[in-house]
Amino acid sequence: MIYYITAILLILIGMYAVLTKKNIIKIVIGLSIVDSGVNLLLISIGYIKNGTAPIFSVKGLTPDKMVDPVPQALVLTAIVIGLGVTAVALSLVIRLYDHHKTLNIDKIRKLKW
Amino acid sequence: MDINWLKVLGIIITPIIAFIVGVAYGGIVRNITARVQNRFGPPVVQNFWDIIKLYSKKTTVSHGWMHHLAPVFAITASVTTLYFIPVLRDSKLFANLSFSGDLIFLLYIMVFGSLGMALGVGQSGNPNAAIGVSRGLSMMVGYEIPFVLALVAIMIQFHTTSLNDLLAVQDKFTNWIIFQSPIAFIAAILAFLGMMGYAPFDVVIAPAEIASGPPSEFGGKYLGLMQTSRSIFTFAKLVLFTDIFLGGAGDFGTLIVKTFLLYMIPVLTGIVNPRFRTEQAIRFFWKWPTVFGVIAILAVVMKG
Amino acid sequence: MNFSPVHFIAVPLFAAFLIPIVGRFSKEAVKLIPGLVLLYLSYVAISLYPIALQKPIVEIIAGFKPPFGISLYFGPLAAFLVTMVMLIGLVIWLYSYKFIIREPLEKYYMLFMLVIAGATGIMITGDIFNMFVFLEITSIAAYSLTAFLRDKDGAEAAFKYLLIGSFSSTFYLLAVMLIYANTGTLNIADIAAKMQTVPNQPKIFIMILFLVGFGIESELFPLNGWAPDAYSQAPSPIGGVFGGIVVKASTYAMMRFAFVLFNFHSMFELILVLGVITMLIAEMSAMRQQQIKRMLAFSSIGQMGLIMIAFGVGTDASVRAALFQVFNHAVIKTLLFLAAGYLVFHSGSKKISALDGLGHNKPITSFFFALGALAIIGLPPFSGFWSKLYILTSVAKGGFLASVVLILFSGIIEAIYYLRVVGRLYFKKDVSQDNVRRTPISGLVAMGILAVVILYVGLYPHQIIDLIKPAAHDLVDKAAYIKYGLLH
Amino acid sequence: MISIPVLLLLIFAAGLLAFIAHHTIPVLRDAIVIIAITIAGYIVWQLPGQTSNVNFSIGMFAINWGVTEYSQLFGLLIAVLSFFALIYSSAFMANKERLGYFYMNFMFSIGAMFGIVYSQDLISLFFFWEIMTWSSFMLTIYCCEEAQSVGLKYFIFSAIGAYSILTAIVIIYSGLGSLQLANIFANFGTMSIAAKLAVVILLITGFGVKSAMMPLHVWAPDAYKMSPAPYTAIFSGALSKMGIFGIGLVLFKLAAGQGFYPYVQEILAWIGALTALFSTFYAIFQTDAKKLLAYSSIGQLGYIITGLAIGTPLSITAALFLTIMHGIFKSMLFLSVGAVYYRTGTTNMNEVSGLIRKMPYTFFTALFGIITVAGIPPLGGFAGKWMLYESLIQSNHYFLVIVIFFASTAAFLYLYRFIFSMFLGQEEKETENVKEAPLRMIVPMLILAVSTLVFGVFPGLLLKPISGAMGYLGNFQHAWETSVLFNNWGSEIDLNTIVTSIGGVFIIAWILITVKGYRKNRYVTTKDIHTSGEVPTGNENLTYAIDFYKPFERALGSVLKPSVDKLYNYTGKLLEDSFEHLRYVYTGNGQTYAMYVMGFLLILFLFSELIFGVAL
Repeated sequence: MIYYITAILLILIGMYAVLTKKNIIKIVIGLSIVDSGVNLLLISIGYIKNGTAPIFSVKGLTPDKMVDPVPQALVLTAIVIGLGVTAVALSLVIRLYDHHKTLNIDKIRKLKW
Repeated sequence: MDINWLKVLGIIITPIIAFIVGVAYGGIVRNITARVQNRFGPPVVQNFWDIIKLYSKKTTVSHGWMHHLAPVFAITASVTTLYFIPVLRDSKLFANLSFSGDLIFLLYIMVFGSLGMALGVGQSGNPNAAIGVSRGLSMMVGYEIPFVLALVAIMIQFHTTSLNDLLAVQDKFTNWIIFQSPIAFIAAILAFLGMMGYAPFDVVIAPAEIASGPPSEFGGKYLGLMQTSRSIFTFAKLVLFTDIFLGGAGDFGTLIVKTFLLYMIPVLTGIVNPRFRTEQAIRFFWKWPTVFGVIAILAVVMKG
Repeated sequence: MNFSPVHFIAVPLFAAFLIPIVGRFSKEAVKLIPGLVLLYLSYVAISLYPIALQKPIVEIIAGFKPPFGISLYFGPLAAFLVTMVMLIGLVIWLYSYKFIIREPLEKYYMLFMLVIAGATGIMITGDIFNMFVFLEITSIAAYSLTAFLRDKDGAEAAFKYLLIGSFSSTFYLLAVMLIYANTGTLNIADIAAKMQTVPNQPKIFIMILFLVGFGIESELFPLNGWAPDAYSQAPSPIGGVFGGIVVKASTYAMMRFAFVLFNFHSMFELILVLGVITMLIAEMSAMRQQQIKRMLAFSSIGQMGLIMIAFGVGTDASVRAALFQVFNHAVIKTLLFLAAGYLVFHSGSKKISALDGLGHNKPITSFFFALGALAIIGLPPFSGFWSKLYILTSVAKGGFLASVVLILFSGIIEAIYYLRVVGRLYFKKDVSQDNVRRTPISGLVAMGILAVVILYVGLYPHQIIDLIKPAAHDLVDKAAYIKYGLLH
Repeated sequence: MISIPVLLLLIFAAGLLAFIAHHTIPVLRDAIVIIAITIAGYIVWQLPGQTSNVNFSIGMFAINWGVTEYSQLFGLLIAVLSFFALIYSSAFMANKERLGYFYMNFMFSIGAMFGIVYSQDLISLFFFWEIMTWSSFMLTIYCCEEAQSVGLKYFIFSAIGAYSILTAIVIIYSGLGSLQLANIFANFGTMSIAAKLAVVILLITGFGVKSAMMPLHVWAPDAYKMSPAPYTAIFSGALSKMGIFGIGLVLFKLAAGQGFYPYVQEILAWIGALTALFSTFYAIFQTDAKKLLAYSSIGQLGYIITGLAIGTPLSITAALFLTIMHGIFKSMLFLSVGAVYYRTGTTNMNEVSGLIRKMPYTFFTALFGIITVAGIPPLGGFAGKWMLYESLIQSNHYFLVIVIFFASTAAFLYLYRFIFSMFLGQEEKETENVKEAPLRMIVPMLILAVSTLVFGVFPGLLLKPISGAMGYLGNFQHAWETSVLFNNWGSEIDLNTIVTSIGGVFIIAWILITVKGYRKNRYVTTKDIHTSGEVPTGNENLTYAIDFYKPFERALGSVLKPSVDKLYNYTGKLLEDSFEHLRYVYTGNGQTYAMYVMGFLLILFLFSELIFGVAL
């Protein structure tokens, strides 16, 4: 249960950062936090307390002791993707700073209406 | 092809009678006007001499072929109008072509001449003439409204658009339409004032102001033909009104009396009135005469 | 030859890897590779099409049978959409060939290939998490392409796109997670089969997450803040890629899930209402845009709203109409973006006011733009007319007469702003000084192909409708999807 | 080879070929279109006996083309007018630029009109309707830069009209499941009353736009003014009739027999009459000849609409007769204005005058035109007007007839002004070297002019096809003879007698006045006139043309002040401004967009019970 709560808290914290912080780096950090939260949530689904890896050749391992491997696989992928997104985001932040000389998202709104 | 000789005869003599009566009326009117204005008028036959003189004058200038045709249009309109009006009731000779047309046709053919004249005077290039035409057409829009209202009232009252049928309705004195629908008559007679062009509705020709307006560029044979047409047309209109409202006439005596009395209305009005401006005239027609016309129609509709 | 749907993903991905390497040796090769790939894939798509029409091709990856492994589902719908993507892709490549002259070329083409791979992946995958991956591939490539011009506005647009796009992927991932938690499977067909047993509450929760997640990518109001910026700041051909490929892929996903997983009546109604709102607000916003590409962007959003309305009606006929509109919009909007690209290039400014009189100076490009404008307004004998007509009749048959009126109302607005631009092209004094630069042949051919498609479909709409019918059926028929998807 | 597809293919192909020919062998261009329209005319003529309906299907819609007596009436009108207009334009448009564009759109709109009248299902009708719209739009904006805003206005109104039609089609489709005209006509009664009423109103609105029914007319004056003269002739003569065509179908094939039919009739009749009245007023004060004629056109279409709306056999006969006549005389008038424009380069009535001696044939055409418009016997307009009045009076529409008559009388004003300002009045220096228009322009005009006389004397020539059309519309019958017209109260007018008497008197008077004192008259210039004793010098401008009807304007007072046009512009601007505010939701701030997303998500979560029926 604690995992779920932590994960949701992480998501909420991240959202809070994204929605209220004006600094775009902080926003990117917020996105990362959300990402982590989601990943944690994802992996919590498959987690079983005291479980172990689902290796069928291990004797005496019953399915209720097996940790679901699928979410782990998913999370691995998701982490990689999250990394990619963060990288792109940060490179964009650099670009934005180059052009606008500011990181305040309120000031970066030339395209509107 | 068998030719209805009676019809041919009628076609030939009707315009002549109309011409004579019309011109004579013109002479009489000049006398009456003079008397009212406390002077002696010209002889009654003066108008005949005028027209004959005009015909005999040589015309050496031409303003172009439309101008040339203008009096032709005018005379065509007045004579044709006359043909389609039964001059005497129940008379085979003077029924002419009245069975081939009806009131709506008459309304339209009456415009034919004005249009032709307007075109002719237009070609002369005289600005006074153009001003006169502008005024005349504008005023026509004014008086046509009450006139048509009155006619429609009568048409729907008697369920016919044919003059002959209207005549047939007015078989005795009490059945004259002037008594059957007096309001329509009032509307029509007010419109008639405008139609005849005497004061206060004489802004079209306004001699002192725009040099007689439309006819100012006509002379000689053209003016003669125009005068002829005007006389015939006056007579035709009088007969039309007589036929519609006053029960027509069985013989020429009655016809003369009725038309003459009718003619006196605009004439006498004209003598004692100053001149309306165009918009005043139009407004006048759109006020009371139109109201009378509408009332006339409503009265008919109410009666069922 | 024995083709497999895997090629659609594998070949462009491989090409994307190859391009930077080849780029070290030859720039020409960089330009050529995407074309070859797209040509090949078009060929594959066309040769697979008849097979898919008979029976959906289910390709099993790595030997795990569904519902365990990842499988690809290449049914009539996927065939239709993939063929469309290949056609659009090919045209855009042809256009880019001379249009994209700014370095780094290899990055442009690499990202382009990634978009193609990702979008086709979304369309043919049978695995819900696999779809996430493709969604992310498409998105990341799209963010980067938005900022490709390296200018101030591009970066801004790309960042907004990324910000909102991240929400989309987060929600999607959460939804995937919830689905897995509730059904224990990731195969769409399997989920569909098991979804009935899931209680309503999580189901609605999942549905809302999907709706918002895909709504962002499908430009539904109020989730579409990123769209006008991204469209207008990306290189012109990429505008076509967005309108014709990226957005259509996520629309596909949304509809697939809506029909197969949920089938809530109220969900369709919500989509319909959102579609109407999206369409109206977008068209109204487009009315007084100063920049042509931004105007096109709003028009795109409006068209997406229209498509959503048709999907929202949810009947067989309306889905057909929606798919028809998907196709037409992809073709026409791409043509418009491509033509606008050269118009902007020639006038030297993104402003609409700078286009004055270009119709005399650049007659062919302007003609293509005008043709696209007339087509998107829905004038016969162009293709847009038929799809609009189908949408209207199906919406009315569904009983949503108010929507019909609103569609037509927004159609009038659309006509007004498009005609203003077209009018400027032809009926203003020529102000541009650009008498030297000509629109290159490749660009003209690219636009010409699309123009021909527009006219051809306009004159022979039944040909495309014959393809759409099975596609729509594929989308609507849940039972068949489960049956084929699980290889029963 | 005589069938509808061949006809359409021929016209559209000729349009394309003309476009191609213009860019390769310009000589062929005019030949192609004229030959095509000639063959098309022959095909149209032969159509009724030759073909059965053409059926095929596009997508899920069944397409059906066929000939009815009603459509044949309009088909012939289109063919004849197009033929003359194209011959005319071969001279008028010579040496103009972008002729490929011109002829292509010209042919397309002709083809589209054929398509409309021969469509037996709503889809192809709408399809061709739209082609007609945009091809005419293209020609509206053909001339110049100023035409652009005009074109836009035209297009917006057309779009409103087209979409009204489309909505109606869609309602019909959702109600009946079929778009075949025959099915719709047969089963229309089975739809719900609201749907029926909506369909009728929407269709009338849609068709009303094209026939410039007030208050949907505001596009017409400018669009007519801006399109090139040969096309204006078609625009006003044939294209506007497509609206009439549609309204006729709606009234008699759909609305007739429904509970609301009398109300629709009454309202439409009044709309028609008021259209006629107000457009006549507007026409009186125009200074541009083409705009004047455009308003006149709107007015004439108003009569036609009134006639159709009254719905008695006589009134329908009148309306259809006027439809044909209007097609003829309005083309004549527009063509003659075009001829003036061709020679003088302007259609402003204050700028040219006194052309009668320079362009006598053009004047003659215009003269016949205005006499016909005015409805003065013996030309064709009279028969139509007469039937219209009679039918109005005899169907107890007393006040309607007054309004119509008022409009019709006021029409003399603008008609006279039109012909006076351009052809009569002072001859001016600027027009000294003006010559008569070339033969290819004169001949079509004259043929049309003579035809008005023929139809004036023998309206039966037209009444024959018209009674066929009325048979199709709903078994309406009204007795007629070749040159005798009857009303419902037993009166008749014999046009033969009328024309003989008018002609006879006219010719006799003409001979008399010409023979009397005949010699070589000296022609005097228009400066040589009686001006109250003053002799005008050559430099004085004596033309009385500007503010020709000032007194009348004063008499009307403020009747003309309120302008629908301004109202539309104002509404349009208001709407656009409100759109402007709406788009401020796109603030440009990425974070705001993110908040929208989260807000939307939250709303869905919070109100899920409301939206999805399941609480979370």
